[in-house]
Amino acid sequence: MAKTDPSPQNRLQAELPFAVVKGEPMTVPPEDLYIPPDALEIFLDAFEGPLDLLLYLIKRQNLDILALPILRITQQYMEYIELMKEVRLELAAEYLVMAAMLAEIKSRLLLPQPVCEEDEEDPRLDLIRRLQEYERFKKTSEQIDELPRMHRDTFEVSAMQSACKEERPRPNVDLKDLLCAFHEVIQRAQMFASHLIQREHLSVRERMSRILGVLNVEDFVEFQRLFDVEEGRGGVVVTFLALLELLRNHAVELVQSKPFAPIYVKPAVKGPVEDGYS
Amino acid sequence: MNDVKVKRVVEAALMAADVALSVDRLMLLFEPDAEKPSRLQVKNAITALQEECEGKGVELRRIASGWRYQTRPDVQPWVARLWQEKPPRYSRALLETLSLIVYRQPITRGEIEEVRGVSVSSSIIKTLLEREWVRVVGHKEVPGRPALYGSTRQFLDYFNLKSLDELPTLAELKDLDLSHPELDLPNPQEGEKPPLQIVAESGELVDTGKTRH
Amino acid sequence: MNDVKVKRVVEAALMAADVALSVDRLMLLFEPDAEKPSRLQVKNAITALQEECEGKGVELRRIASGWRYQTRPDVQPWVARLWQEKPPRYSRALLETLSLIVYRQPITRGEIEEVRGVSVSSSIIKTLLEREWVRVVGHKEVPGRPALYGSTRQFLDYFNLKSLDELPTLAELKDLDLSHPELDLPNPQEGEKPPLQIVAESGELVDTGKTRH
Repeated sequence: MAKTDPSPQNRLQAELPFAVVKGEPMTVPPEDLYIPPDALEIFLDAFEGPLDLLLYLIKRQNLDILALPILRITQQYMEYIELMKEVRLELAAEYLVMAAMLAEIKSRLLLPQPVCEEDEEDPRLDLIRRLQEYERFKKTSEQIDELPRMHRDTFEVSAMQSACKEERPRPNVDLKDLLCAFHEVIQRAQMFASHLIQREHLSVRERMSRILGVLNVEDFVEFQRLFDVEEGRGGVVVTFLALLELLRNHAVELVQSKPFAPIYVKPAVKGPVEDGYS
Repeated sequence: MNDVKVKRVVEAALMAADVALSVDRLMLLFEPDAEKPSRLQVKNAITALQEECEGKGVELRRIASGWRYQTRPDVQPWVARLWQEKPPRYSRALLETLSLIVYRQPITRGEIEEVRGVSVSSSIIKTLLEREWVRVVGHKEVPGRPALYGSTRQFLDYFNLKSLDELPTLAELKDLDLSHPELDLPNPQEGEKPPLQIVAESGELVDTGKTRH
Repeated sequence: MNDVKVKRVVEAALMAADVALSVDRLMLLFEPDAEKPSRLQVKNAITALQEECEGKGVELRRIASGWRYQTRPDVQPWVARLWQEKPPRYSRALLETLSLIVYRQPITRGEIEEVRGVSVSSSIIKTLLEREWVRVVGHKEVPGRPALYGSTRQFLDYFNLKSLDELPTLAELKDLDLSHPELDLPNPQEGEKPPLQIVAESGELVDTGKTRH
């Protein structure tokens, strides 16, 4: 917010040496802005557009953006445009727009100034705003580039995991899914089914499994031991039905040495065994 | 290079590397430097770093190809949860096979195949046996003596059932499934929910019964 | 779970993970346990671990998405030698585009081009999107509904930042006061003096640099 008055000190500032080369103070910027055409390709890549080039030209003359000497900048700018047009026309288009703008500003500055219209904006103002705006982001992008960055300035730590028996999670099953699966497979089966309908007791089939399980371990079990009195009449009936079903399926055999002797249940005579995985 | 700096470099390198680093490899990190540390300095750094791991969640371990930081086995169960994937899902075929074993036990593989209309892969039976949800309860006395499968205690435990009676009957399943209303048998209680007691006490299911021999 | 164990688990997890872990994420590691540590315990563990890094080759840093162990910048030259390839360099065009998106988000490609004075190549936008440094946050309701770009957490993570507030402040604009004395320098070729009555309204252009939305 430096609203400076044109004071002698400020005038003086422009005369101060902007650099000291080998002990010699330099007050005049070197006139080395010309770049040979064959270097132009590299030169073009070095600039990010017309604003960047303008900034460069201004900096090279050690000028403040605010003190934009339109004529000098325009002349130099045009020299580059001429070179550019020959090499990369498509890129030059953006630069040409800028050249036109510079020329327009220049022409407006040359027009006589009507005294009354004090409000008219300086034609350079918009360009200066754009240059300043661009410069802010140019500077900021340089700062971002300098931020400590992964894989350039710092690396993430990655300790190995100690070898440890990995527990692979096993699938979870929802009971509903299981029931749905059953429902569907039965429905599918019904399409091929005969009309015979039979009622079966789930508990009988479970009991059949249980009896077979006991026989798997003991091989030879007294008939009575398979019944649990505590289950009551229902349980006894279920067990009996299960045994009958197993007999029918040739899964078990009943053995009785003589009348009224204890009855034994044993697995049916073993034939060749199928392991179930054939 | 002084010992402190050597130690800091060795530590950072071992921690950042994705592989174990040998002393030779660590020495190479200093190769272009004018003031290279000695091999002994690097080795000493490793020993010091190893001691610093005392009581920590990671340790500096020597394996065949060199040194590496790794998590200690006693914290590994927690660390492993970082990568825990969602458990996979069982196939439809497996669930159907399981449901048939549960509802139709004891049942042979051939009988399952007959209901499902397709063969049952060995891997499905194996998975169910490994999971201990089904077991071989006997063998059917028909040619080939095929194994008879039944459900297990573990199966009931997993699904939080006291007994198989708690499973709904097929008829009840039909009521639950609203997507196939046309298959419903005429039901006098249509529209009402069956009272809970009936579910528990009936424990029966209606099926086509075509699969028994 | 006692503090010592919590600290060891947190340490091992942070070291083993290849991404930053938030406190929430760390808490999840204990989720299935009967004796879960409190949030405070986990936070205290982090603070303690951070202190333990004092003087070491690695540090425990807070970045946008959580906590991360990483090597300290001063050992970088040696650690970088672990890898053959050099870190990628980004073009000025890319960095300028990135900084416009970061400081002026949400912003359209057209708006970026307006400030930069040149068109923004599609490959730059593509690279930024692929690196997940920027993302499309919406569309501007103007003809063509151009995409509006914004920065991401991954951008902050990559540049070691906790939040956008940690970014360098956008350089302030100089006051646009054209009655600057240097303009009065006699310029032999510049026939006339420009009218200098204009006093720009500084508030309009001077920006604190935090144009966040």
